[in-house]
Amino acid sequence: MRKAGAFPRRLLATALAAAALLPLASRAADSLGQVETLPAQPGPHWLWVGDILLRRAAIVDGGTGAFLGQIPGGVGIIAPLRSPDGREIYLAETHYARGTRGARTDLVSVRDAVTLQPVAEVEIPPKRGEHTSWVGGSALSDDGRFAAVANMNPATSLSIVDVAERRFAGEIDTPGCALVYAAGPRRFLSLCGDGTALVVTLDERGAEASKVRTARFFDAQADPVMDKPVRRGGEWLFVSFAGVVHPVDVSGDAVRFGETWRLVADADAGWRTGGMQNLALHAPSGRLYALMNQAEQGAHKAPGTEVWVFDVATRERVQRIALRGPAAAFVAEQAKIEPGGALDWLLQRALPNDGMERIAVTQDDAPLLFAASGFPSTLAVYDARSGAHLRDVREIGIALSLLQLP
Amino acid sequence: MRKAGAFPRRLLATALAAAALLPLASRAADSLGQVETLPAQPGPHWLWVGDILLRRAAIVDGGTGAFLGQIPGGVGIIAPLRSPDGREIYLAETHYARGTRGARTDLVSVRDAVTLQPVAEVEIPPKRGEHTSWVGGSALSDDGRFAAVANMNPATSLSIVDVAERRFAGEIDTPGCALVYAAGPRRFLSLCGDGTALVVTLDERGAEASKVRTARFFDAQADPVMDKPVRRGGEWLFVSFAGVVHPVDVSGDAVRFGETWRLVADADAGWRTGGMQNLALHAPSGRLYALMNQAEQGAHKAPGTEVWVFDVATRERVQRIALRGPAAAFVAEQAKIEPGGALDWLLQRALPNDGMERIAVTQDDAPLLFAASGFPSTLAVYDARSGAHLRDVREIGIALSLLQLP
Amino acid sequence: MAQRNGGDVDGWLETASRRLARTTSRRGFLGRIGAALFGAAALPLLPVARAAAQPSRAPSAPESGDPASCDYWRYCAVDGFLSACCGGTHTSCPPGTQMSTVTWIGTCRNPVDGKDYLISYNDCCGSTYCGRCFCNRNEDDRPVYQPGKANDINWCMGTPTTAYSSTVALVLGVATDGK
Amino acid sequence: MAQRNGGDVDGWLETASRRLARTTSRRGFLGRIGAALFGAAALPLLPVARAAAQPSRAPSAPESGDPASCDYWRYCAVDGFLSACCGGTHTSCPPGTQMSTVTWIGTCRNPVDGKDYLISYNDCCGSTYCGRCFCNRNEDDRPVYQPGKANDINWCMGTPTTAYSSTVALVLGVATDGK
Repeated sequence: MRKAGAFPRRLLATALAAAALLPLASRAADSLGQVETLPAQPGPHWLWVGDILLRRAAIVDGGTGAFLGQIPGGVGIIAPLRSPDGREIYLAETHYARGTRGARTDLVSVRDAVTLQPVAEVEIPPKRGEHTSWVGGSALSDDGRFAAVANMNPATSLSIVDVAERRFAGEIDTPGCALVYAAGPRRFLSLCGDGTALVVTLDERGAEASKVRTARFFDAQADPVMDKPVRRGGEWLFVSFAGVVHPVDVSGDAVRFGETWRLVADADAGWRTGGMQNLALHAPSGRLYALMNQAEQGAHKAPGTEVWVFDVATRERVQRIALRGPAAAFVAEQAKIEPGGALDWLLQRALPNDGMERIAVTQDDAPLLFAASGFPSTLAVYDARSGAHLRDVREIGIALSLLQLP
Repeated sequence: MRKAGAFPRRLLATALAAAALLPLASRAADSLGQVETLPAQPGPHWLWVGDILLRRAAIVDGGTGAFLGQIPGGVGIIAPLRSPDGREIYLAETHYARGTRGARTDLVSVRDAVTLQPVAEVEIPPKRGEHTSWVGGSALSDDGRFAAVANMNPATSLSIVDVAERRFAGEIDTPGCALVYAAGPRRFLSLCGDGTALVVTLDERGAEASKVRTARFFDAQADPVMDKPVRRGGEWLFVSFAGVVHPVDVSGDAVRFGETWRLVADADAGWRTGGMQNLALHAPSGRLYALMNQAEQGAHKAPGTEVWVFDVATRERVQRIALRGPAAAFVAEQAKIEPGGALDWLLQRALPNDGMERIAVTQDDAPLLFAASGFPSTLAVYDARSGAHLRDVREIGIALSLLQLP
Repeated sequence: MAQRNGGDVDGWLETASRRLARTTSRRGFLGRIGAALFGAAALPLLPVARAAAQPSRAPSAPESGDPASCDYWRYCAVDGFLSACCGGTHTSCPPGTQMSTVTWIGTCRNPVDGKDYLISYNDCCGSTYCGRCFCNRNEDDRPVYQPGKANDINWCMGTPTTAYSSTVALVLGVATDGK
Repeated sequence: MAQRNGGDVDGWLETASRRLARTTSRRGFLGRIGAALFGAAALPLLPVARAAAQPSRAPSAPESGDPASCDYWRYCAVDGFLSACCGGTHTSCPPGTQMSTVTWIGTCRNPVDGKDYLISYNDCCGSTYCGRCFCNRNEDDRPVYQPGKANDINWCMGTPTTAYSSTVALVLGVATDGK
């Protein structure tokens, strides 16, 4: 296809002949230096996809499978937060001056959501915690004013950043409690080892206005709740190791605990909710999606082979979605076998289904269900209503982590 | 196997009960805080193995397949240099304050070769070049006093570090020339685009004592030499795209060019030397190992399916070693199939052999030949004399790069 | 391109591909990076035990098994790359790392004497991921808000940096409590 | 475990496994990271062309083909992840990156008009590896000491950082020289 080398060789024979290029280059057809931007608001089917080894969060459009861009992170958790107006992205980052050694800097960076370029950063105490699920590592207050970063070194605290003023607002100790979830305009919630929650309210400057331990709402010894809840408006839903749903209402002045209910009926004995990110919720319809497995040990972490769909209002299971296996998806990707064909069908039968580790659901009227596996890194897209498999997003990364709506 | 939870649950019931552990811990059997060290001198079969994504150079013992340790690097080339007395390891590193953005720092770090712990660092200008092969990015003068780092931004120069005094000694411009190879007690050699070499000699303080362009020793247009030479004592051997060996003698005051000879006889038409690191040399026996392929285009980079062994003295090919394919080795590793068995034999037949990208040879009397592929990451070990396949080193990395003797 | 259904494939290739798929997805190299990056097990709320402050006195436990295998008895609650595969041993960290001073404790039954031992899973820190012999046994693992038992936490604390490399499993002593 | 030799395996599975192996080793995801991390092609000795200083005037070349495929005509000397698969296009970088101002030039024949065009392979910099659509076409690639033609060099120069993400292929104009 290419005409070999007469041009460059002649040029090379003329030492330092860069100037000779200019007459040619003056005929340039394509503009130089162009860089894409994103729409002002995220699309209905967008998803952030984290990657531990590539150290990034990528934006993918589940509706098309397109890869739209990425933001790099540092060491540890990479979990972007978006401002309520959609214009900015906040990211807690940790960096060492020499990669794995040297001075440590923790910060919350601010990026323009349209250009994905960094526009500001706010340094915070170098105490940020790191855990595998990447859920609950940071949160933005509902009014969009303050970001909270969960510290653990191993003492636990929150670093508060005033994102509007680009200012570190202070550190709030959270002894015995860890992680952080948004719980009101200026309020955050942490989970505590004794089965309570800690409710931290900020004042106008982001300092601690109050810090209240709730009553115990779960049995921390017999059946603790998993640390990967989902939120619907003013209500968080936590699910316990045994599959009990614990609603936590953060809409009022006082945090209230709703009536618990069970995901797993007696007839479903042997099934458990599990995985690194095992819940998703479609707020408009009130459908709760739970990743389910039949593992004999460590079920709360085991990957899931099915997603069970519940109507939060009726507490009834309304659907079971069988997930395609990650190994077959990975092989199909590598061999460029399209889903739906005979070879794909054979792969799904021939290869074991080890289950998926994470799920997410978009919030539009035609919602998509995402299911991801870290290793091999696969991202499958389903119709969240029918459960039909729509596509696998190819070449999505090396070591997938957090799925997060933008 | 494990007795479940009575102990921890009871402890948990006693809040903040860490102190309760001490009576138990006082029976501790294993010492705490122990960290291994390496022998004072490298073993005869050791190899550094670089990894682009894990950002490290790992030490592997090819004789046993053991993984002995690793040193982390920064962005770009990771190519450790060892002091002549064996006691220290020097590594040129590049770091950005924010991972992929922020202030850039280039440095030469000094590590203790026994503990692998960093003991010093010398900052250099933030100009270090980056290229894929990782060969020729830095060099240590033969007397062990000065490290030279090849810069390209895109102007080319050398940063000189006095490793004894832990001091940046200065920068020496190398216009029109790039990369760096050791060429005497206080001398380095760079290759130039016009077919010459640049010989840089340092004074006692590491400043430029002289800088001399040699005569043209290869035709830079018609048949350039590849930038991945090997050294035997005072002689470097460069091989051209067409397989012509260009000996460069750096043992005397003046650099001299030896008589050229061919690796590929007319009868071997279609074979070329190629790959990211395509030469190795066993100095005691004077055997040159060349990675060979039959690619139709880009042969100088194409992976090799054979290693041809030449006697440098007689210039005769004395052996051909057929390399096992990386795909089969990768599958065998993943499926835990041992080399030599029936399944392994079948895999080698069933899967295509895409060739290996890099080779290295140890310098002892029972030398090993290493052959590596970056993707999938596989490292095979052969008897360098018989050509017999000895083992594959399992789980060696994600994205293998430079192979280097310690 | 597909002429036969899955039931007809040759036994050996199916076996190999199943093994490949299984090991690739869970135990293969990629699986060993970060499926859970770190380790953990027993212990109470904060403050967690500071292992480095604890004395070493008693004779070691009687041993059997392969410390480079996930099945080794001490690894009943490990979650990470085995130091024994990374240039260290099951009780010592690889060269160039530092052993974490904060740790989490598991209780594992020794098959040789049938006794339960307290095991301290100390992380080896300050280098990059080792990437070899990833083991994850989640028995009795708890959420992150119960940190002393949460094996999802990066326990490279008390070390110069939090960069995680691999994990050791030290016998602290016989678990005499509550059995 | 092996009952048959390699020649007896079922056609479809052999085909699939060969395709798997081939793509895994050269074109699969891992293969797209760093087999050669960067790109390059034509041009003389230093100083290399500073693309950002060059004007944009002529009409674009007539087009056919898929800019997200390695076979696309402009990619005759590309070496890197295609920007078109990474949130950009074949002529624009993905959001959050910067286009390098120093570049290397290739000469590719356009199948539509049969003419040779000068192609500028500018890297998109300042982010992590994109990791998608790795393409490496080494025709007329030269050693690093001939940097204007060396596709092994990280050409993220003149940008705030040298972190490489992906690569575009800009038409500079018709190659009228020496043909």
